[in-house]
Amino acid sequence: MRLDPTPEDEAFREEIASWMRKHLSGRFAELKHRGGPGDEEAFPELRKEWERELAAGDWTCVGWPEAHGGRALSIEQQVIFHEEYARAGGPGRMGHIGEGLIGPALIKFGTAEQKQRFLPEIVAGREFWAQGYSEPNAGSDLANVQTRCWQEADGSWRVQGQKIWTSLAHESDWVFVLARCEPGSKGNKGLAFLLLPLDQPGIEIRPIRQMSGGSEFNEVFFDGAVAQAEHIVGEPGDGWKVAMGLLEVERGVSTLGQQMHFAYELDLIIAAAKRNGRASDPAIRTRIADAWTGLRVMRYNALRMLAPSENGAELGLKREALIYKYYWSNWHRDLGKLAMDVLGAEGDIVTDDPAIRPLQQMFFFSRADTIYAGTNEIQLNLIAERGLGMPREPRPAN
Amino acid sequence: MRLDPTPEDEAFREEIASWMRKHLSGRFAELKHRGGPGDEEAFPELRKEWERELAAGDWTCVGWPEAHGGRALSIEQQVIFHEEYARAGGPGRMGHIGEGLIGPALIKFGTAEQKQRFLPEIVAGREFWAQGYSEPNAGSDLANVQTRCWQEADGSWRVQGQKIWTSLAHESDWVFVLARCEPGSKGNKGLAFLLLPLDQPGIEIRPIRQMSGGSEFNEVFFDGAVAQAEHIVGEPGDGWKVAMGLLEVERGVSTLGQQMHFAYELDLIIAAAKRNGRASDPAIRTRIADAWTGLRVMRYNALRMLAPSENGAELGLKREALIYKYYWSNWHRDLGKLAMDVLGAEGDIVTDDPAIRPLQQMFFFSRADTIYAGTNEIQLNLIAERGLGMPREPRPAN
Amino acid sequence: MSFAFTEDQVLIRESAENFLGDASRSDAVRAAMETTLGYDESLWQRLAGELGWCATAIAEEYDGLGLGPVELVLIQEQAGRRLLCAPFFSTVCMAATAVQQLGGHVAQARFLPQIAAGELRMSLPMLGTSAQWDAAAAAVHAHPQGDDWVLDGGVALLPDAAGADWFLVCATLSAGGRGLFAVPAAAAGVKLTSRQTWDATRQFADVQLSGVHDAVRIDTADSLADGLPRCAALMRLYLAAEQLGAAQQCLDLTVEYAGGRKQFGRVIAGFQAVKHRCAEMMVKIEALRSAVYGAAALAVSEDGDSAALAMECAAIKALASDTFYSCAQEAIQLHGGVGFTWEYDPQLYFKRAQASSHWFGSADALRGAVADRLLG
Amino acid sequence: MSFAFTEDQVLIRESAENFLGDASRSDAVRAAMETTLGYDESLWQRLAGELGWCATAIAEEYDGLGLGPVELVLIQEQAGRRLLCAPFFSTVCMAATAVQQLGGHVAQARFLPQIAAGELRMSLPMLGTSAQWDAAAAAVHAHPQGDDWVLDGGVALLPDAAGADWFLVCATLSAGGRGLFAVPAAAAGVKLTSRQTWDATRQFADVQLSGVHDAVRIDTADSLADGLPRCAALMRLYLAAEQLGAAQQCLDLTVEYAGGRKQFGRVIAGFQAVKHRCAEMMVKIEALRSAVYGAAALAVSEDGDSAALAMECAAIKALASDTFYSCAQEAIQLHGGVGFTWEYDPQLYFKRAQASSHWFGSADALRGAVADRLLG
Repeated sequence: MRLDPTPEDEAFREEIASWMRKHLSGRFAELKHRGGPGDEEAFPELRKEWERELAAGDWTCVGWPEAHGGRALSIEQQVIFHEEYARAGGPGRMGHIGEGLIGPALIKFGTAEQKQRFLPEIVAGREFWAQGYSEPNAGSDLANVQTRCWQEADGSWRVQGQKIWTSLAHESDWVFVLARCEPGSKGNKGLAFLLLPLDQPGIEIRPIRQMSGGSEFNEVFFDGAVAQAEHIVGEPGDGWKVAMGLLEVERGVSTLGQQMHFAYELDLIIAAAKRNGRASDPAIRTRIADAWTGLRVMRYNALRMLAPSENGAELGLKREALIYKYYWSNWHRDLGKLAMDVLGAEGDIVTDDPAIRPLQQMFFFSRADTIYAGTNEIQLNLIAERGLGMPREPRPAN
Repeated sequence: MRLDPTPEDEAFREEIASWMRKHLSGRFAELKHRGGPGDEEAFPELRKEWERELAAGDWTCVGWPEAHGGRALSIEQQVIFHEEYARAGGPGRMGHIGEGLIGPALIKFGTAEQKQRFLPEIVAGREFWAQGYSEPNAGSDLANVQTRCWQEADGSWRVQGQKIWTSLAHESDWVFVLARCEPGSKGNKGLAFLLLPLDQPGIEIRPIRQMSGGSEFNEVFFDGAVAQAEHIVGEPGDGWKVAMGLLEVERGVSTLGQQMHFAYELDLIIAAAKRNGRASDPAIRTRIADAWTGLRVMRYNALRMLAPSENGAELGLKREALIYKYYWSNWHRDLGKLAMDVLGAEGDIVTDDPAIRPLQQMFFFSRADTIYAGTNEIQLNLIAERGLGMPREPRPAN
Repeated sequence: MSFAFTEDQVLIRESAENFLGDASRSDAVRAAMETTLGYDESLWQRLAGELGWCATAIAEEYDGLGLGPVELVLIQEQAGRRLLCAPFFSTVCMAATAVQQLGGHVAQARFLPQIAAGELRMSLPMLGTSAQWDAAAAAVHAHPQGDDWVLDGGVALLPDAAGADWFLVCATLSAGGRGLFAVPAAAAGVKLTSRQTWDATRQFADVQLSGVHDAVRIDTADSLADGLPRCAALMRLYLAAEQLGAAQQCLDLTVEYAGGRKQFGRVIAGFQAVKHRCAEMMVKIEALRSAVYGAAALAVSEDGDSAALAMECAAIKALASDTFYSCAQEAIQLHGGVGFTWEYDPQLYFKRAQASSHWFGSADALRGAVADRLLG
Repeated sequence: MSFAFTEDQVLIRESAENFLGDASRSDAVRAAMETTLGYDESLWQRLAGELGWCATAIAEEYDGLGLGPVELVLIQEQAGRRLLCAPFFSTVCMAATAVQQLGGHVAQARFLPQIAAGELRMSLPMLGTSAQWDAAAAAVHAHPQGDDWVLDGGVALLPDAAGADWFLVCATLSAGGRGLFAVPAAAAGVKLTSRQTWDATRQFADVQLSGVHDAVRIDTADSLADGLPRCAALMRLYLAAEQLGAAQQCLDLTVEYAGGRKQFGRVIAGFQAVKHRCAEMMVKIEALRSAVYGAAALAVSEDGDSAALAMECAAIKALASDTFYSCAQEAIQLHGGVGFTWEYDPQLYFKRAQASSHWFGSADALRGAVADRLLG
């Protein structure tokens, strides 16, 4: 067990840092620290250009195999990449669903043709993806998919139904969808995993207005929307397997970058507290100390998660991985409240002040952190059942 | 709605206060603030004498009807009595199970002969009672009574089984027991409510050692123990009804006295904090302020509970009554932790110092507060189901 | 001693409950939020005029109903539950209280009958700690000119200021000391700047005073210093009552939603974790309710110890802020995905919870004040 | 950078786990608690002798194994899990650390090989904040007499003092400044008074020094001031590891009990509220585990910034105290009635949790130190 970097690691760290200094400047400078969760609507076009800037520097899909256009970076190097990207204020990645979710799924489950068709566009920052999992009546109950699909005579697929909480659908080119291909099937059986272009008559996107006023989530309505015959990933009926493999990947190295952004937010809070005098309030001091401690916990927890397991357990079953989502989301929600309590009355007023506005957005958007991607309640069930071997929730027979 | 006392109330308050000043002195002085929960083993004989002192002053069973030897005090006056008794440091009442539980049950459900036999002894402080409800496998599940009873040819009852968490069994003369009189019956059906003298061959009392070292609870083993034919309360099979009427009474005016004792404990904590300098620690200050606020909440909540309900709802279904046990027990458990954190290392050392020892006992014994008489978990179920109309817990079919 | 409400008090509560349950539903609140005034003028006219709520706690000698904190608390609880958009809190709970507690008889006779009649709207900033009062007074200077006072300076964050007829302003006197002044909104030299807030159910503006001549001084002798503890106590109590009602609505919305929403084939209200968390909300809310009612009763008791009342109301405002916030947070959480959407109501309560958490002092500051009394 | 344990580290952990799981079961702990010494001498001999645990973190030049904080943390985690009664913490985690970090080479050469060999037991008080160090130093005075130092004063609450061969004492020098002294327990003028504590798994005594001549000064030049941040950091880390293991055992006991106990016809482990509370314990414990392992790795990194390590270990000790206490409290609660009996084990952990909460500084004080670094 060691934290000291190798000389190669240090050189690599400096390489990214210096690339970021050079390129996240000029017209891209206004993207610094922008576009993360809660701010995804910021500068969409410029952020797409930024994706191409990254691609030109070979900084997209850095963990992918070289055969698919990636850099095949080691876990350690990916950690360094994400940390330095975020430390430099690198903007929220428009390409992250392509790079982090559908790309890896295609590499694992896709056909040679699918790989050839889609991966280069993702690597190049030319095509952007949205995900279609959740449905209005299947919030935490992800497997309760009502959206249907069926195959036409020409082999193409049609999709009918509704997805919800689809981020950036209006800024994306493609969507992947989990739909029921076997009528009458239940739960995670009988599902298909389909790829659809968003710009087609059978798809309508309606933004969902959030409490903060923004609308980075959408409802997506499918009314006979078409997926080409060759755009099913895996076999019909295997959709759940593809989707779950992909969720697993979500808990990856990018968490280290997320933590750097959290640290940036805490810095903003500390600066605000020093500015308005609340840095001398004992209760605020204690909460800031706790928030800092949480950052240390998250960093070490993520490093633990990413280390090879002693007993070969898969990532998702490692104890530190089971708790991670619950820990960070509740920590972040508390950070939002801390930010507002530090700002006091100043925080109540709508403003564009870059020292305040990001904290306000964080306060509101962090409400979603403990809800999306498995609510607190679902997380605690999973931890108790998988981590502690306690009895599963009774589920009424279908 | 008014808090101002009437002149009669004030005179009554002064009457008790002055009686207590005069009588809780001399040989009784060492009983001040002693004998409450967590300290019930203190001075049992002297506290029995104190019961007779109270009786001589007509201060036992003050809420009972005059016909049964009580004073028929109004609710307001009972509140005043309990407050002044506790404010004066009146010791934990050896007679409280007789006066507060079995006496009222006999008044409501007992035969004329039972009343005549038992009530005067309770009023006079000559006979003391223990309760036998809980069983090792029926902690929160009170109705899961395994103790059996059957009637002999001579009409007497025999009891076989085990009760647990029986306070002061070794200091009591009688015990009331809920036992299953209909073999094969389940839950709250088929139970009998019996009165047994404790000093008989069929009864063995074994103390349960608590974490603090004391043993105020006991296990009571019944091996063919005898209750006389005329010592069943209500009909065979009606035991649950008698027992539940009696639990209801537990949430009564005596809570106001309990609160006075809590206030005394907070005073000890404040004095300790001033003595050792922790009164200047901001976190301790906040917690002391919160504890004080909780005392105000409890006082007003109890007064609300005791006021006539607008819609005639019975006491146990009033919202403020539903939350009361959960509130006070968790408040008190927190107070125990606060006491120890104020004391610091001093609190870790076993001592007889009257400024410290009561706080240590309170710290340990308050662990039981959130467990006995309905654990936190049972309380929250009741609040959700009765207070909020949420679905009842599923119960496997028997 | 009795903790039961009188029949009249029950009637007042039920009347407020029925009226606001109809007139201040979510759609009405959302419409009012979008207006410049911040509330619906006709709704205000109804409750100030027909219903006579403004007269509740004003003495009969000033044409009020001569009722008191208990009745006003019952109305406030319903107002909070429905997030009533109206200058009721600023005018009746704050300004009338300030005039009654801090003003001389002349000022009381001048303003209270008009407030009671619902004909006058008045606003003042929501100051909590004495440090905030000091800072507010330091920001406005008053100097005498003939029989008039001339005021210069700025007052930040006055609630419902857009429709107010008068502002109450604490100012530093050129001769030293401080005074409380009523300033007509229409006076020359008064400039209003509205401040957009995330919680739009109660709107704020800053006021700039430049050589304003028409200010009326309303305090006399030591009335400002003498009256402040009870004045601050009552304002906090009225706000706590509002927060209580709002917290209750968070729970009610949640229980209702959980009773209808199915996941994994069951209504989520049947999950023990959901039940227990709703039960914990109820524990906090009922504890707060007992405290609010008790403090209201204490405020009308003959005991009259304003320091004790101030301590109690400081504690209760802290409790109310924490309770409201935690219930609003839980309401969002237990609504799941829809909880943080604009369309569902929890967000309205959540924003109000955060904003109100520091009106009249943060919970930390108020607990500090309680600790000061207990520990020196 | 790698967060995986080496094979040797895994072996050390498993060896500690297996040995203590057998030798320090509840009945052994309960028996040791009743002894005057506070631990079982033969158990101590085995782990100090055969198993060589005392040598773990001592440098090879002093006959140690030359391992470090990571290995000691792994042993401590198991020791805490089993509430090991032994002078291991006082001698190895505290005294050896103090001699290494605060002492000169002469003192190190004199004491470390004996500690490594398990032949010497040494105790010092569990001081946290610098105010506590100041108070401790002020209570003992040292003046030179020829080549000797003569010590007078009192030292409170030394752990495992009954069997200790030496005490480490911080004293005020008659010429000003302070020094660290090793005092033989057998020296003339040393008087031990044992203090009975509620947590009997680690026992304490006060030591009175009256004209003690045989003290050995172990610090040199600025070694005391220079070494203190890292010394305090490591002691806190080792204690946090112990608290981590103990918290884990609280969870394990609870999950096991809940899996066997039936109420209302179901095992209580199946109730969602019980599951969620156990899950929350696991979240806290794994968070703490990550922090403890990370800080141990930081302690052996070449970075060597002792102020950063001190800040991190202060934060982690606060986290460990809170985590352990809340897990012990939940263990009692979820055991129901038997949870607060002497017979069941949760009470042992609960008492240790409270006692250890202020060893080396309370959580509040430690968070204050972290805040000082962040906010000035």
